[in-house]
Amino acid sequence: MSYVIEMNHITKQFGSFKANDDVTLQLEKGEIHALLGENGAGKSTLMSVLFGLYQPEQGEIKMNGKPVKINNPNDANELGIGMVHQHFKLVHNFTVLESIVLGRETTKIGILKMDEARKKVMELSKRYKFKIDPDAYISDITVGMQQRVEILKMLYCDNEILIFDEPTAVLIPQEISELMKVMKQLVAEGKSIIFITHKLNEIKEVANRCSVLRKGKYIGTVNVADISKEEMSEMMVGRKVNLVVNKKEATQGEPVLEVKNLTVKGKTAGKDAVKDVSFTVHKGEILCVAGIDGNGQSELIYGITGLMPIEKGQVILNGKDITKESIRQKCLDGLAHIPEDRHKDGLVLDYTLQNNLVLQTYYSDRFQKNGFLKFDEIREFAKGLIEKFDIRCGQGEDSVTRGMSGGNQQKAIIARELDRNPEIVIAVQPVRGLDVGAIEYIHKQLIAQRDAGKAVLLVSLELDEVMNLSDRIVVMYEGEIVADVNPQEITREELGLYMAGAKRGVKNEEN
Amino acid sequence: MNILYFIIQQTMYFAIPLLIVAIGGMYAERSGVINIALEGIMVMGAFVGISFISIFQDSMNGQLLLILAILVSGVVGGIFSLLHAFASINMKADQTISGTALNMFAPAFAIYVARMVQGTQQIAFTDTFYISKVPVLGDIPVIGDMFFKNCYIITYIGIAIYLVAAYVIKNTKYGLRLRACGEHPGAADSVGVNVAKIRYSGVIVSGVLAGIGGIVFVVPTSTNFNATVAGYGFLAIAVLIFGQWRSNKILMAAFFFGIMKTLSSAYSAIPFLNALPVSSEIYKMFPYIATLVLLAFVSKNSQAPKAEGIPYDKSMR
Amino acid sequence: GCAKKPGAEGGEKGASEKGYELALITDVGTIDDKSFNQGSWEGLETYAKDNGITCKYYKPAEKSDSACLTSIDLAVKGGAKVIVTPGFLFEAPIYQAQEKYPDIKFIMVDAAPISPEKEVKINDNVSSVFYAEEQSGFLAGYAAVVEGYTKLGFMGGIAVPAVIRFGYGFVQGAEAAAKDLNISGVEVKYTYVGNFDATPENNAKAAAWYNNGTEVIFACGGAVGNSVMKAAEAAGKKVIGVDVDQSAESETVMTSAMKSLSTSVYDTVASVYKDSFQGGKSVTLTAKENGVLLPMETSKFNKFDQTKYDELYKGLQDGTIKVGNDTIATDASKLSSDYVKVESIK
Amino acid sequence: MKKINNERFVGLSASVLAILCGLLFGFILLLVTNPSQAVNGFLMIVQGGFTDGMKGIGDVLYYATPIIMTGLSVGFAFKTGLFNIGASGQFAAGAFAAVFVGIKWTFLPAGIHVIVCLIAAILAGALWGIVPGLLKAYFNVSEVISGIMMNYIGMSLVNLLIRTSIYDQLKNQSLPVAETAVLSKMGLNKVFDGANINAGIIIAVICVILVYIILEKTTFGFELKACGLNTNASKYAGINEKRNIVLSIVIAGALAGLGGALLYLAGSGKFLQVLDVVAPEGFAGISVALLGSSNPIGILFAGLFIGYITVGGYNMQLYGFVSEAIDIIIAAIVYCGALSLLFKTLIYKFQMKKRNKNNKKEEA
Ligand SMILES: Nc1ncnc2c1ncn2[C@@H]1O[C@H](COP(=O)(O)OP(=O)(O)OP(=O)(O)O)[C@@H](O)[C@H]1O
Ligand SMILES: Nc1ncnc2c1ncn2[C@@H]1O[C@H](COP(=O)(O)OP(=O)(O)OP(=O)(O)O)[C@@H](O)[C@H]1O
Ligand SMILES: [Mg+2]
Ligand SMILES: [Mg+2]
Repeated sequence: MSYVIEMNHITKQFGSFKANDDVTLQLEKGEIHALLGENGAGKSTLMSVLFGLYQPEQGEIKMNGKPVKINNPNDANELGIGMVHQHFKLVHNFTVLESIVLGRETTKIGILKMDEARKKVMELSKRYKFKIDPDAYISDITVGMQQRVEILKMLYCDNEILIFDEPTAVLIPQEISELMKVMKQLVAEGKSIIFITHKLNEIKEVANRCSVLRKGKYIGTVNVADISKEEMSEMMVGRKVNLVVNKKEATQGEPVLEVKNLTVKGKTAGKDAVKDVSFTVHKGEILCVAGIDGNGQSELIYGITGLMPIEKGQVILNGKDITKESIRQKCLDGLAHIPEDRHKDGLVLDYTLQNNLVLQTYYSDRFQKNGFLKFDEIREFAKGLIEKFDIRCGQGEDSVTRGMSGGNQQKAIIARELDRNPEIVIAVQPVRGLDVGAIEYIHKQLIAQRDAGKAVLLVSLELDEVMNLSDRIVVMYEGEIVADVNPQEITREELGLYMAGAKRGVKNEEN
Repeated sequence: MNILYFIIQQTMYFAIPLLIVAIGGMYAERSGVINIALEGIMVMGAFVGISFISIFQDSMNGQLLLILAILVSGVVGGIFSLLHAFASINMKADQTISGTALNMFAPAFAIYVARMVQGTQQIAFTDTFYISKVPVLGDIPVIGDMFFKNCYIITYIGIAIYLVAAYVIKNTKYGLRLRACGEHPGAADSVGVNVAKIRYSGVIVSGVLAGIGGIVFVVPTSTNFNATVAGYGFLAIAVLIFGQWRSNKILMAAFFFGIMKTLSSAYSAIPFLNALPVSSEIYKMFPYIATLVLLAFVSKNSQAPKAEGIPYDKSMR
Repeated sequence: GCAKKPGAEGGEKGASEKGYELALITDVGTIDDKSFNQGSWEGLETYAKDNGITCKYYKPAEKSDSACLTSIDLAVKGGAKVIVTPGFLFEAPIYQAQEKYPDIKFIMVDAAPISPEKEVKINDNVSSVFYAEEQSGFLAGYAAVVEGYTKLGFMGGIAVPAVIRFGYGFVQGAEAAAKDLNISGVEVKYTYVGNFDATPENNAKAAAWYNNGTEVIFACGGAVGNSVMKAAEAAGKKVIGVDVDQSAESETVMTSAMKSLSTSVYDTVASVYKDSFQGGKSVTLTAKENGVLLPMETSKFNKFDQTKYDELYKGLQDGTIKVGNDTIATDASKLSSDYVKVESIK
Repeated sequence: MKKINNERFVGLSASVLAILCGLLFGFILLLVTNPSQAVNGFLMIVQGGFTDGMKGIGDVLYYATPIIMTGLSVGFAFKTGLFNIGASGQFAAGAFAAVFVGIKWTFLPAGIHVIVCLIAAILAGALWGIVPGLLKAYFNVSEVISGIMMNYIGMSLVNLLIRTSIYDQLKNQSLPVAETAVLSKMGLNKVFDGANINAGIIIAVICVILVYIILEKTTFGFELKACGLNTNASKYAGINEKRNIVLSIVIAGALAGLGGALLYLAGSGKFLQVLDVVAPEGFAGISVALLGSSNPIGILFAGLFIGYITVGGYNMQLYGFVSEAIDIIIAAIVYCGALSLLFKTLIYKFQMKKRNKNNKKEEA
């Protein structure tokens, strides 16, 4: 049988890094085809290729059996391919209407004919019960609404092939179920959908078939009907052995970090990103904050570390209230932070490795004498860490950090933070987009901390990491903690349900 | 009353060039390219335009010559601005630096060429463009005295440019795309808008208007061009920001600055001001101070185009 | 044309060979400043043309004594035998240069060699020329009132002595005329704009005055005149030019209060070549030496005629008419009398 | 120190490229305007300060001094991620303060007076820098815009102050400063006979060294550069980025202000003019900083280079060329400089690729 879309043997590289490595994807007409994979598996990249944003190094794309060349979004449009991007592509001070017509304006001698557009948009909005206000400014509407705008952008130009890149990651359950309805309605109308998600039950709910990527490689395609979530997740993550970490029983000691009723404002004014959150991390345990991307985890950490102002609440470290303290003081008190975005927060990319290794300690008497840096001291120190944490890079301590591979950059941060031998390590998605080797290494380091009787607060989006590393799991949903559970006593499915907000566990807050 | 008319007429001489150039700047910045080269481009435009006049003023004269000269200035400005566009769009260079280079280049070039060619630095021209009274319109009681006496067609050209520019950026396909490129080039790109093209056009428009602004500034207020536009390019940038990148507000800003300029030089003939013990320097400083104060208040949530000054790079996500 | 096109001209004779015998060094105003740079240059250039001698002007790298000295060095290096320097900027530099280059002749216009310690010392190789601008201004002021104007304006460039002399002379002339014709209530708006350039501000200032009823403005500051003329053209009023005959610049120029810059420079240069150069002193050229004048043939007068002019000029020459110079008052407003009211604007 | 060498290499090659492009452009310009003399004229530029021996060299140093200072000012700010286009205003402020003290505070004893003048200039410049600094740090106003504004405010204010305090009515400029306020020639004028050279150049060199030390050797410099390269990371590392922004513009301002003092206390008979012109030295500083790729040492040489061709360009008058040709060349150089920033990053990218390969190999 022929496919509407065939992507054969696609390879896409960024620099030397293969984001897609010989990937094949076949989309049947009128199906919802799920695309499954971990962070950094290459899903968005593959779709960007299909949508003409990137040009693949190898591979061909066929439409209805005929090879097609897609050099830019226009071509994609011509072919009736539309895409809802993972990171929305909307102009903040445009109106909904302006955003939708951008690029497909109906004009008379160059002058916009908005009323026609308006009519069409309102019709669509009615048909799918979107209830959008065409004159509202993008900056003023909710994320859910913004996504509807993105969807309308596709429908507005009558696309037949619709790509949804992680549409649910940012939605609340009601919105999700509504989205599911819409997607069903769309395929019912004969359109075909590629649906990217990390969430198996969503796939179970709507998808007909599912293709799995791992580390940029194509793993396989299955009929959703005749495969279990477990099997799918196994396909997605690969043999468990890579990620199972053998660690001895936790010996929970007394509290190290106590977070009390923490509330943090979100970027979008009005709603709080973190709502009255409380929890405690003890000596010798790894507490994992699980949850779907964008449920307030980042803000929670920013709030604790002081990178974001907090609305109310308390942060207590070893009995000392550090809420109001400067970031540096917190660091001196023994709080280490492995940030979510290593390029943005973690490193000064244009500094040498050695400078980055002392980024938190350059001012200590060890590295400076009345204002002057002790370069030899720093060099020695750096050499030591590079040795100890086996950081690999061109010119050792003198290499410019920008030029180092992601894994080694992350190792550098880990080295810097752990070597201070802090009371607590806050690690946010410490293995994002890293190769297996690096992942295992970093996990070992975290466990070592824990075994040394220190506390670890781990934020992760990936079930396996959560399940394997943590001694205790709190699940965040919509900025609140909806569960506080023991990994031994919970299945992935349950956890998934918590994360999706479908289930709320009684908070067994101690003390 | 007479005084009032006078102030308004004078204000036009100062405000119109500011308006034109600032609107030009708006196009560049709304497309995402900062253009601090406006000063230099003005000088370039004025230089060539005035030279054009001084060459052809014997063979032809009157409004036709002026309009031709204005066109020439525009073209020159546009071409000159290509340098900036190339640097900041193709080469992804630091936009303030290439702008600074153009600002340094223009006056030196004007002086060099003028002195090498005609031996002297100033380029004189005879003003045959002055309109003491627009036929019919000039007779309208108040309005006539304000806007249709002691004027140049420049005034009306300026207003026309403003109206068109404001309409285009708000109501046309081009305007919509331009604004998108200035705020979120990624979004524009994802719907198949050619960001580079749009930005080029934005810079060129700014160049053309700045060029025009240059000659428009010189003609009504002097009898020769001396390789300078007295910092009006920078003042125009102030106007642009003061106007928060919105043409309607830019209009107001331009006239505010224009009035301040007028007062700073003509106060000696305005009784109530002449009485005040305020020296001309104070008037000169005022627009800039006002801009600073305003910036302090609005910058936190300024309406500056989000992506201005940032070279667009596809693979950045 | 000699040095009209420095480039082309450099082509004919590089500095390498003969070089440029006659040199003028501008005071960073250029040779088209409508003022003493221009006047002096014209004199120099004409002589050079008439006698087939090379000439050239130099521009100091910056506005400082040492830069001026350096440009004198450059001129000498360029083969200069006679160097003309207009303006006070050269007081100190020439004070040194006259020692450094004893066999070079220096012609200072509107200035004399003065050391930073304010000591005046004029060597034999230096002739310093001043003008009785007050007499020139007097003639202009007188003419203006005879023409029937009662609302006059004086816009000086910068309050340097020469300009002040022009201004005070102008006021005195107006007063004399008012007395003779027994007109009372002549008003003079009097100010210094603070620069010698054609700027929009100057233009607006003049426009404002005209708009306020001023009938004729004595624009006494090089290019400032252009701004004033511009305003006059708009307002249909009159302008009085300065230093050189500016009638060509604009229809509105009624007359120009001239000083014989070019002729005197011409003559002095000539004297060098005739070995009749009289250095070592500074002369003030007055009506006696025809050092000041109004260009009657190009002036656009209705009432003020040649006979009247000659009468006045005689008076100035034989001293029956006395005109005070810049020392007679600390501020123009002090010159007010029952005939003339001077409003001095700071 | 492999990497440092490498950085130097890249920066240097970039600047050299820019300079060559600029000079080439200049030569073409001369050729077009006057073929017969173009070569001579160009030689004049190339010979620059050497045309008239020691004096010439002395003058080069004299012209270089103020622009080295403004260059340092701009370059220092660049290093910390800021574009100090306001150097002109700071320069003017400093110049005025120095001259004012130099004229009025004659009660000060000889040795002290000049020093107080310099300090006054430093403070004035710093003061002029603090405004954009605060606006940037606490109101996130672009320092470019506020810098431009401050330039014009400074220009008018200085004019006003001169006219009301230290005005030489007869010459429309500032009065001469007291002898005790003039920078000592330190016998340099003996060496460079007839030139204006004086202690100024030495002070400038000292500043170069100081700035170099601050940026490269101290924790303070470490923080400043970190902020310049990545504000977020600096904040993450507990550095007070707001304070650093203000400090770095203030220091930049102080440097520019001192530059103003060094020029007007040079005893070259230069006076503050009452003109509506923004001090060109500030903009010259931008080109100097770019040529020196913001490296203090580089800036020193860039300043000397521009002083050098300035003298050369001035001598070009002998061949009937107009000295503005130099400004054109410098502008061209700056423009190429803007492009060669890219040229730089290209080299880096290239080197990075190589390293990545190595890393990959090692990891595998
Ligand atoms: N423009 C780019 N430049 C360099 N690397 C990139 C670029 N885009 C993606 N990558 C890398 O390619 C890999 C795949 O990225 P991609 O966004 O496709 O992953 P993904 O499957 O969409 O992950 P997620 O589920 O987090 O969206 C990641 O390691 C990412 O870091
Ligand atoms: N007068 C104008 N000049 C330039 N652009 C304009 C103007 N008016 C509107 N725009 C653009 O069109 C869009 C819609 O117009 P509107 O003015 O309502 O937007 P806005 O962001 O609310 O601007 P403002 O608040 O200044 O009105 C604006 O976002 C702006 O980008
Ligand atoms: Mg994701
Ligand atoms: Mg993705």
